[in-house]
Amino acid sequence: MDLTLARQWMDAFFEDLKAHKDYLSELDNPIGDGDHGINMARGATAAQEALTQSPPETLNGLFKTIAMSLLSKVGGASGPLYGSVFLAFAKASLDQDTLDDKTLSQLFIDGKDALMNRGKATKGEKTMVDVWIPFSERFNQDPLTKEDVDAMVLATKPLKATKGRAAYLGDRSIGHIDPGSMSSGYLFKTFLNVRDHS
Amino acid sequence: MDLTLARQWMDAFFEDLKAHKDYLSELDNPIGDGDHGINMARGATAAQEALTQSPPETLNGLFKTIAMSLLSKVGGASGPLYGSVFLAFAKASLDQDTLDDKTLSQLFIDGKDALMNRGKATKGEKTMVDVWIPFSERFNQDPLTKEDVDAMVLATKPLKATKGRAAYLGDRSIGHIDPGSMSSGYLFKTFLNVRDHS
Amino acid sequence: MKKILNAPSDVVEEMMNGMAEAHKDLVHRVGNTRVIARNYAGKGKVGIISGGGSGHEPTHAGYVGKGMLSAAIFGDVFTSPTPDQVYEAIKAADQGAGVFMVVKNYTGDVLNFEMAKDLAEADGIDVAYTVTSDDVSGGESTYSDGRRGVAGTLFMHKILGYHAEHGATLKDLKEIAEAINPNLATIGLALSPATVPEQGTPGFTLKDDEIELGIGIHGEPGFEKASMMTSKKIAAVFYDKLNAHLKLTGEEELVVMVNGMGATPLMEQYVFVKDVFDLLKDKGITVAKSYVGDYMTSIEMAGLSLTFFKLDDARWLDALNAPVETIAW
Amino acid sequence: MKKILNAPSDVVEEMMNGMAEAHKDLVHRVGNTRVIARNYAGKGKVGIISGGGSGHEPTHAGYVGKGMLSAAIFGDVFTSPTPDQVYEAIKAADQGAGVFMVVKNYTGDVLNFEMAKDLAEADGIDVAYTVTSDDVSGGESTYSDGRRGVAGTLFMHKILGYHAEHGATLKDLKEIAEAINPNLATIGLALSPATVPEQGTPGFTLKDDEIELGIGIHGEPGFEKASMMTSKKIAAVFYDKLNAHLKLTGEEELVVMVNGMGATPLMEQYVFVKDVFDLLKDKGITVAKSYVGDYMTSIEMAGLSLTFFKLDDARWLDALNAPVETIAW
Ligand SMILES: Nc1ncnc2c1ncn2[C@@H]1O[C@H](COP(=O)(O)OP(=O)(O)O)[C@@H](O)[C@H]1O
Ligand SMILES: Nc1ncnc2c1ncn2[C@@H]1O[C@H](COP(=O)(O)OP(=O)(O)O)[C@@H](O)[C@H]1O
Ligand SMILES: [Mg+2]
Ligand SMILES: [Mg+2]
Ligand SMILES: [Mg+2]
Ligand SMILES: [Mg+2]
Repeated sequence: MDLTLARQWMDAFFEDLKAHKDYLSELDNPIGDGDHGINMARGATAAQEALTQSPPETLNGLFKTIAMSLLSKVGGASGPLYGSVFLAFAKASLDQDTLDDKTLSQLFIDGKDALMNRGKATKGEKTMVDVWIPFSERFNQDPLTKEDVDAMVLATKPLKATKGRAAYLGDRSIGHIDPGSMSSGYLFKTFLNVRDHS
Repeated sequence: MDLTLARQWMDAFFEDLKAHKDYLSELDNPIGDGDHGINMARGATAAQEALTQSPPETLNGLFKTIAMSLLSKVGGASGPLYGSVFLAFAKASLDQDTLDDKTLSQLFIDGKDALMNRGKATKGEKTMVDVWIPFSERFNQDPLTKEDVDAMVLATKPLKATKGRAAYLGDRSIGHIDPGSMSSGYLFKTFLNVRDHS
Repeated sequence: MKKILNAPSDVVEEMMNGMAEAHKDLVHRVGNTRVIARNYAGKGKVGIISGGGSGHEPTHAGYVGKGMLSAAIFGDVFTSPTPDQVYEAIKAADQGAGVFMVVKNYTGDVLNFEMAKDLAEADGIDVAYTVTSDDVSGGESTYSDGRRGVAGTLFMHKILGYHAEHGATLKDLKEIAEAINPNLATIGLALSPATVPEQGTPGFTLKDDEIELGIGIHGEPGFEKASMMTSKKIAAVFYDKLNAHLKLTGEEELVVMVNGMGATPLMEQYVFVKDVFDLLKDKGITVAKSYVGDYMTSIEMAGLSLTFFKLDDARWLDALNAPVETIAW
Repeated sequence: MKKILNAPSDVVEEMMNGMAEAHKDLVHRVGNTRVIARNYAGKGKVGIISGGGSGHEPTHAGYVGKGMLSAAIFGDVFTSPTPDQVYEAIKAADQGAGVFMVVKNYTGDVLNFEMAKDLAEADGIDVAYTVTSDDVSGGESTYSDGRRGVAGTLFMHKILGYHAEHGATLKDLKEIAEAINPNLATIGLALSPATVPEQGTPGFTLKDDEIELGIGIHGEPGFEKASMMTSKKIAAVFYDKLNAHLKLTGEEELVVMVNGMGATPLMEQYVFVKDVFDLLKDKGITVAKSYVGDYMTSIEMAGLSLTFFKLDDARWLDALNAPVETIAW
């Protein structure tokens, strides 16, 4: 995956976030504060603007611009979390012109680690960590499909939240899909899509 | 009309006020603040309590007790207005054991004058003055009926208010019955009733 | 009706007791009366009292304290207090120099306060009063009852309280009050109604996109129902109404108050005041001081009012700036 | 959605500008940032900052001023501020002795403030912080995210602000903060929801006779939906929850805060505080000081919260009693 393709991936991700703005917020309503879609869409718009204004010339530059846009525009929990993920992406792609499968695998692992480092959440706490762990772990093994990603996202539904806003609900958080996992799902699915159609 | 009969009149008036509490407030809603029934019912209850606690032995005492109860319990515009009316009634019945037609006529005229003195309203300003003037003026001439009183009350409907809360509405006060005129109507009708059935 | 209450008929009693106990360092309830008075006596000085129906909190008791009101009377919700209770406040406030009453222009208030004055004077206490009528929603009504006393009244409390504290006589206060009143202008609007606890249902209704312009603090209808409009547009409509009364030339200094009616968040009040400032700047008018917040409410009505106070006398600003010891100023 | 606004997306900007202009004697907006800072610098003293999502006005900017906060950061409505903006506040607040951050326990707030701390430290500014978690609606959660920071946080602002003004170091402030936090307990309820302007629809719904107990200041669901109950009953339920956390023996002195959520009138808040006082009196507990009003709101949500602050250290009361120069304390 080269810069052009990575840029396509990111654009597809941002378009997805904007298209599903209301849906993501709706997911955040029953177990959070109903703003995840607004937050992510705001970040997406800001990132797209930044990328248009000064188009990055390296993969590192691409991910760093996105990280800074998300950090300064998203707010909420997801801002610093996605910001940290993309900072890790930037680091993993430093001095790389294209990302081969091994680098890509490392990129997702580094993203997951950055996420867990920043948010201190572990597996099963009903956060986006619960899609990042299986995705990054299985990336190298199976040929992952969009259906696999959907299943990972759906698997957050029965979990009881113990991190993030949803934790205030205790047992009442059970039975709802985690909104951050859904938005991360868009990241993974747009990735698979761009990779498979290129 | 002796003390017993006057007491019957007053009790009938108070019962009417309590029975029509919601209706009087509803009348006050579109052109006032919706509390005329509450105010008058509160005063009625207080007056009845005061009369039970120390039953007055003179007509003067009856009206004075009522005046003080209304003054201290009704609040709003109608409190001091009705209070002044009953103070005037008390004055007009001083040293009287019974009220003959002439004294009764004077009593209503004095009541009207006290009302106009306190409230500074004149004819046609859509206040209870607009039923007190015709009632006290016609009392000596025609044999007044309850239908006459109803007509006087209804005649406040087309008026435009220039006194009291309803004045804030200007033209929008037109087309609504004045609540204070309705409660005064009860006073007059219970009077006619008690007089005609004794 | 969903309210945090016990018996609706006890609401004023319970509120008064809560207020007196929560702020016992500043105020106390006078026996079993409907009066809350300040702990600071102000010996030898004129007492200033005000009051009216309950439901406008923090008005009036929130402004009782050194430098402002001596005592406040609580009527039932949205109902004028009775003369005997006003008289209790007069007695509590009198420190030998008489008592000045600030009455808002409602027939009920005026009549009940006047009767209390009669009672007090019969007992040898000097009483004077002023009637505020800052609401301009009725336009230039020729009949006296057409203009209500609303949020602008609070500047009257503050300035008279300052002067009383500094030794003004009843006569001085009457003069100051009469100079202030024509320089006050207020206009309000409602987005949603208030419910009097004892009534249980809202005093009026508005459609989803409808607002009422010129509403009173008891839900009295205003001059016009309109479709919801932007804050900027409301500021422009209000400016015109206030200007029609104050006839601003652009030379003057104003004190501005945006007053929340109860349910309208500060967020909206600050958005609105910014639009007012921008408009005034365009006209070249200076804002000497401004107030934003829930000063004189209408229970849980949503909406706000805008008051312009034209500073015809520079000393008024000093009086406004002086510190007070109250619950809510 | 019926609100007094221009474009919903501009609400925070416009509110900030309105606030800064209305209170320009006390505060100013820092350039185009999302920061409002006090005019008084406090040279050589530690700066105290706080912030979070907007929609809780007068929190946080209402508490910026001498003796309390140095600066406040405005996130979008109900959304944590971003690290770059928190960093702007740190820079504005730093007067050479470092900056102490008061963060409410929300994942988003904690993460964004921590990132800002990283940024500031990289530039050589010393930063320390505390995370308040006074909400006890989740019971004794074992996981750290279970307890939110809510209205009790304001006592933290006040006491730390006092000590910073009197020369406390970052280390001192951290110690004081850690001593205070376990003595704060808050529980809230909602009668009706709030609407985030950019969302346009209420964050939750409640039936006509339904209330939500244990709700958060962003409309996060509480521990139980219940039928409407009397003020006395609510006081009893809340007392039990707060007591379960504070384990009151009857010997202690408390500071009590009844905090209106936005649309609940003072009338109801004072009725409720009286019921709380009566309960505490029964238990023999002394109330050293009390606060009633809209201190930390949730836009136009109806409801209130009750905070008990156990005075383990008598100096805390002195710090609370000290005067400040802020918009809203
Ligand atoms: N500690 C954490 N670690 C990882 N992800 C988290 C953590 N806390 C929250 N999240 C994610 O953030 C999402 C919520 O993001 P968002 O709604 O934008 O922020 P906020 O909760 O501040 O409103 C959750 O659905 C969850 O996936
Ligand atoms: N100046 C006045 N003179 C005579 N009657 C008046 C005057 N002002 C008001 N009223 C009467 O008082 C009635 C309203 O009483 P009420 O609702 O109890 O008081 P408030 O207007 O203070 O709420 C009106 O319907 C009118 O008949
Ligand atoms: Mg959220
Ligand atoms: Mg009325
Ligand atoms: Mg009334
Ligand atoms: Mg959020």
